[in-house]
Amino acid sequence: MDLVKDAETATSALTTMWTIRRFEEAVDDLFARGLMHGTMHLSIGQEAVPTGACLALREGDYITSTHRGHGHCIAKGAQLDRMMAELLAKETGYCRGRGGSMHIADVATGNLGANGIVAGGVPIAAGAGLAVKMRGQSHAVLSFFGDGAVNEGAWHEGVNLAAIWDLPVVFVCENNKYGMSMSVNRASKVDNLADRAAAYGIPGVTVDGNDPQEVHDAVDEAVERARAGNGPSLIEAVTYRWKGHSKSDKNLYRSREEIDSWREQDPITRFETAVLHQQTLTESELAACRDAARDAVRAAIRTANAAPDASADELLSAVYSGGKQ
Amino acid sequence: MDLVKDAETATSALTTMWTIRRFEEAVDDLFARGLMHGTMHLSIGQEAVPTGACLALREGDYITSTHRGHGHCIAKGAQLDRMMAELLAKETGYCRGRGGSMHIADVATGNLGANGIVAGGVPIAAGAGLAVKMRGQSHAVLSFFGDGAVNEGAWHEGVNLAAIWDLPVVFVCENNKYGMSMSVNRASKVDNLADRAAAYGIPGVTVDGNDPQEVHDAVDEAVERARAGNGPSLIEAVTYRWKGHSKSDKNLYRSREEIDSWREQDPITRFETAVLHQQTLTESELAACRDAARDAVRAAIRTANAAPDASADELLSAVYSGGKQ
Amino acid sequence: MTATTDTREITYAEAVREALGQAMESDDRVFLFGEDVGTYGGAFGVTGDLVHRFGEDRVRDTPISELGIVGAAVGAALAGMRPIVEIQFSDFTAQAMDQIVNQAAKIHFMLGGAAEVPMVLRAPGGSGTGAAAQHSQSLEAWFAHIPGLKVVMPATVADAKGLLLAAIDDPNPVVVLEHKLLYKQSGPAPQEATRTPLGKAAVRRTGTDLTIVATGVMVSRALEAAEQLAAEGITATVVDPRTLKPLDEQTIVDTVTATGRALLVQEAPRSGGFMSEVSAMLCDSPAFGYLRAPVRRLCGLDVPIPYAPQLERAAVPQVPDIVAEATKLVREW
Amino acid sequence: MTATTDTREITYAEAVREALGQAMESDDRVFLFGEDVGTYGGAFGVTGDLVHRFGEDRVRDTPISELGIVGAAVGAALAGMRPIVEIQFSDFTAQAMDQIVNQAAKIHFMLGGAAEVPMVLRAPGGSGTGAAAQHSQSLEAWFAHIPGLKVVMPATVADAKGLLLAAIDDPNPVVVLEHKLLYKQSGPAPQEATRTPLGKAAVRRTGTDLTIVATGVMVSRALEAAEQLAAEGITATVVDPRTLKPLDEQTIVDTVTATGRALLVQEAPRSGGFMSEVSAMLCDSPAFGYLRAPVRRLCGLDVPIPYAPQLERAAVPQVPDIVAEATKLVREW
Ligand SMILES: Cc1ncc(C[n+]2csc(CCOP(=O)(O)OP(=O)(O)O)c2C)c(N)n1
Ligand SMILES: Cc1ncc(C[n+]2csc(CCOP(=O)(O)OP(=O)(O)O)c2C)c(N)n1
Ligand SMILES: [Mg+2]
Ligand SMILES: [Mg+2]
Repeated sequence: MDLVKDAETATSALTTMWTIRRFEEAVDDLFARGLMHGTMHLSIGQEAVPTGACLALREGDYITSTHRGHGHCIAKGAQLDRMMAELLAKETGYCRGRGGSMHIADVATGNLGANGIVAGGVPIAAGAGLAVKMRGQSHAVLSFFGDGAVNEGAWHEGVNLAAIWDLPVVFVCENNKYGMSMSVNRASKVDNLADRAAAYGIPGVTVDGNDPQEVHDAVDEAVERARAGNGPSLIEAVTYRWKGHSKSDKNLYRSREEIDSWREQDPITRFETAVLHQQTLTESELAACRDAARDAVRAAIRTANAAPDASADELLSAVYSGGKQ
Repeated sequence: MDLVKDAETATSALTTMWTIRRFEEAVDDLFARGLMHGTMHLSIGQEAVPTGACLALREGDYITSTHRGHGHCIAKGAQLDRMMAELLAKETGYCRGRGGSMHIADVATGNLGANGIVAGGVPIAAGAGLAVKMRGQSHAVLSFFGDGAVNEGAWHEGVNLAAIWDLPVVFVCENNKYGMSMSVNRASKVDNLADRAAAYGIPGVTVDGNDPQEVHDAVDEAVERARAGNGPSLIEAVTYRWKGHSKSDKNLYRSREEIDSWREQDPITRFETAVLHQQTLTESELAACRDAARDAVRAAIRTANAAPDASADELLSAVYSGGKQ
Repeated sequence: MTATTDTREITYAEAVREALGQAMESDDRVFLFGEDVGTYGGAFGVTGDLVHRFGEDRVRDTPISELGIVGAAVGAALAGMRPIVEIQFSDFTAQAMDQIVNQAAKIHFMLGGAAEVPMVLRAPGGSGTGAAAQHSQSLEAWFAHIPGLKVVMPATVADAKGLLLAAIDDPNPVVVLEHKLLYKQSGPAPQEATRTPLGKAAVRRTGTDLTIVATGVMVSRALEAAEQLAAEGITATVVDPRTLKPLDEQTIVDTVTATGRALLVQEAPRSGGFMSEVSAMLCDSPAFGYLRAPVRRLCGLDVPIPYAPQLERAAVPQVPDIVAEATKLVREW
Repeated sequence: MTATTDTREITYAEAVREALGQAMESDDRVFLFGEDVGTYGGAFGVTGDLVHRFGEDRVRDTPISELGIVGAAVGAALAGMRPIVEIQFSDFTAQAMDQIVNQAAKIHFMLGGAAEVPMVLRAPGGSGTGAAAQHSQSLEAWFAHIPGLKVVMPATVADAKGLLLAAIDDPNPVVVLEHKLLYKQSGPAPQEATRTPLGKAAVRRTGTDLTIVATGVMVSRALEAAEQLAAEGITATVVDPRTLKPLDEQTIVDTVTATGRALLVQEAPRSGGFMSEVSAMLCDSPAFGYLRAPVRRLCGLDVPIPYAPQLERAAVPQVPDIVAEATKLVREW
């Protein structure tokens, strides 16, 4: 799939990236204005990873996501208004206001959920892969996690299970250089996190995480491998988070220059330049993508704001499932 | 250190191996005759690993051990009578009868303890290494664990911590081919478990675990590296357990032939043959080592049997430390 | 549990195995995994020959990675399967607490009801085998404190089967705490796949002087103690909650109301154990007004389980302890 | 805590930091590690500038590996250091339960007294920040159930400092459960390194109509409620256990004996929470005979903590709930 040269794909990729960007800018703004509660983790600057990765997926495929999961959710096809409603603690939110940003899931589109626990989704992805494999299906499971996650026991155990059972899982590490304030170089001694794949006997590759095409190509190959029954892969997508880790972050652990140098590598600008250069889309078509994203986010906020607040009435009866009908 | 050619070292190594063997044969027998309680994990067939490894240690060095820890304990210099007393639930046992086989420790000789939790000792070893390093000492910490342990999250996290902080820890994997019934080939996809070292940016090497010299050389080099402040290493010593995993084992997961072929690789016989071949020791000197081991174990049983049974009187006051004086 | 025509004597371990087999036979989505559950037949022989009946795919050996295993069960359940996980000793749930508590228990609620996690975690607890402190804990209080989990402790052969079948049916994560000492015990159980409903206590015996509430291996000890007490003219009602979460409070309240005295017996250490919850519940229930004596707990000592047999026995309630405590409670109040 | 001349107002977070600094100053063996405790200054800003004062060696950032971190603390303690571990949210102790419970808590006993594990694990618990179910739990009951652990929950600024200092001195593993909502609260604390002894409850206020026992953030809510109750002519004794394990049972028994009524308030879900232990203890104590009313618990709902602010508030006791419950207890009994 050529993201840059195919007009339809380029439009889709660009719109997705802009939607993620605009959505999170809106969230940032709502927080700053005290209109949003809790905490938030923004993936601004990292939009190419979920965008490129999810273009390799199709219906029936699963993803597991993280605390920094808005992008994954959007790229996998979630409804913006239900996402926004969740963040605004509305009854119409994906989790009826019970989960918030860190727990948005959209089981209908195969998004098994963001996760507040670092690496928490990794063994879950292995389990979803096991389900797929036991049913003889050819779906793939894509598990997103950060560079900080790879030092958790859960990550190690989950990847190993997927490896020994040849499960159809693609492990996508969004290496944005820091786990909160811990630089990836201090947290591990390997040059590339993808090198860890060797410890599980699976392929590992490091790609430019600010290039949706590179991400896509690597994920696509891994997804095909997974569908063919050849087991999991590890893909490290190197990228950068522009914003602080969360609202409490004073950015003491990194320099202004470092942040600026990565802002110059804006994945969206780079992609737009490439698309223009290839003459796949015109300036005004780019602007249309941008506008579509902006409008969609605005509409989502409007719809969400109009929805009823989450209700505390049924809390106690919401803990256990009565079973699906 | 030449274990085979130096008479004193050869005598020491051989006596240690025989002591482990005889000690465990005695334990096996006591269990079979219903004179010993609980459960037990015998390392018969694996004696070369602790023997070769601990010869690289000196006073002030630490070890962490496992459920299959009698050999480590003996090789690190524990008193046989206090070990036996512990197994026989005596007040004079290392743990005053409170720990049993899986918890024998001998803090005085630097043995921080067997561990009933697979991989439980691995992060503990990292922590001991951290203590050594923070105090600017040149001690080493040797952490024993099995092939089954390397798939635990605790192992991953512990090794990574040691790696990033260049802690003076030597990780010794006793790969006896099975974690209980799970063959090492089914539990992971790497050819050698030592390959996992690469995931932490530390050296890894696989050696013949039935050759105390090979084990020693690898551990010695790693210990020197550790003392010099150059960080941890991973050593995989390939060996085999002759007996079942524990008393409940029916050996359904491996063949008689496999067991027999490994019995032919008896590390003690091999070492004796080598020592004879090199004319380091005579037949009668070998016999003396054997006898010394047998006598020491018999004496330990006698001493232990004569000791008072562990007392239940002070259970409640034994839970918390009142502080060292 | 009503007696059925096809009831016969089997062991507790066989009952568990039979339930597993029947569940796997009747539902393709049910599968079993854990350390050494395949060829080895399980550390306590519970899974036995199931691997030969259902294959290595559905009776799946795992590496030693409890957190990963439970996490994989969560994922498989989310993706529509009905996984059953065996953790060799309940002590090793400590390794997996994140997936049990932060994931399995919370997902249904946290996702606003959009997903469910129908999985079963089986693990043997308890002391008495000389396995010492890291292999002998009774950790039911941990799980019973977590909203979103259901917790059962089968104390009889029939319940080992019936509660497990009900747990497998349940659309929520259920922790099934078996007991090592019970595995070899024999008792009647129906051949057919009869469910013991979750959330219903069993009154194992009826008396007038006191109510003994006991869980796990303490149920049979309480019954034995009740026999001996009867010989001394003290008759006891013995209640086995069976399900700890959700707890059948009504049965406990009713029986204690009737007898006016309650002795709560558990193997776990007293402080913060499950029986503290039962006591607190009673003391703020309608039974409070009928209490003729303080609600007494007879529990394991607040110590790690020691290795030496005489110490291990001293650490948890034995039949004579129950008899003595019950006698005191009745005679003194 | 007797007022000293050098007492001034600082925040709870500052009090913790001051204790850490003083302990590190006076004992080389004391060091601090955890995720983002260095340059970042801690997820809640507690460690602040300590890394600049003591260097990266003694205020050590770690990778995200809670189990490894706690295990390393156990090892360092065994090898003679006095490590202090910070776990960012107490929910993540789930990752480390094996090292906390199977190792740290048991080693001293299991090894027959031959070793000790003098370490401190600090972690903030509680809800109220909109962080939802995986970042808001109150898990004190888990730890208080485990023989070998000590557990403290500082509720005031002075205790945040004093209990931590005592915990660092202690030769046993101590779990210090701080509260996120308290970090920014100000209050008096002595400048000098005054210890609050472990195992001693504080009577925060005295009254005659009922005793309110509360932990963590509920202590200040209980005090606020007691103010309001006083205006309505109901006077309450408010007891803050401070140390949950070992529990100062005597103070609770004495104050409840004096008032005849007990209201136990915790943030954690009711079922199997720490207050169940307090209730059970009271109901089998000499206070039982003096009870004029059932021992009542006012607890968090048995639900995971929800995200939405109005739901989150509804899930745990608020001041008006305490007032209402206390009033009911006094008026109806
Ligand atoms: C088990 C666990 N430990 C710690 C945290 C706190 N925490 C949340 S995000 C984060 C950093 C994660 O880093 P990384 O995996 O690189 O993801 P990123 O935030 O960079 O996207 C930390 C430490 C957590 N949520 N879960
Ligand atoms: C955390 C944990 N999981 C499971 C067990 C049960 N168990 C004890 S030993 C063992 C096998 C260990 O295999 P390995 O590490 O290869 O050591 P070996 O027994 O071969 O010496 C298992 C599964 C345990 N003790 N701890
Ligand atoms: Mg990161
Ligand atoms: Mg092995």
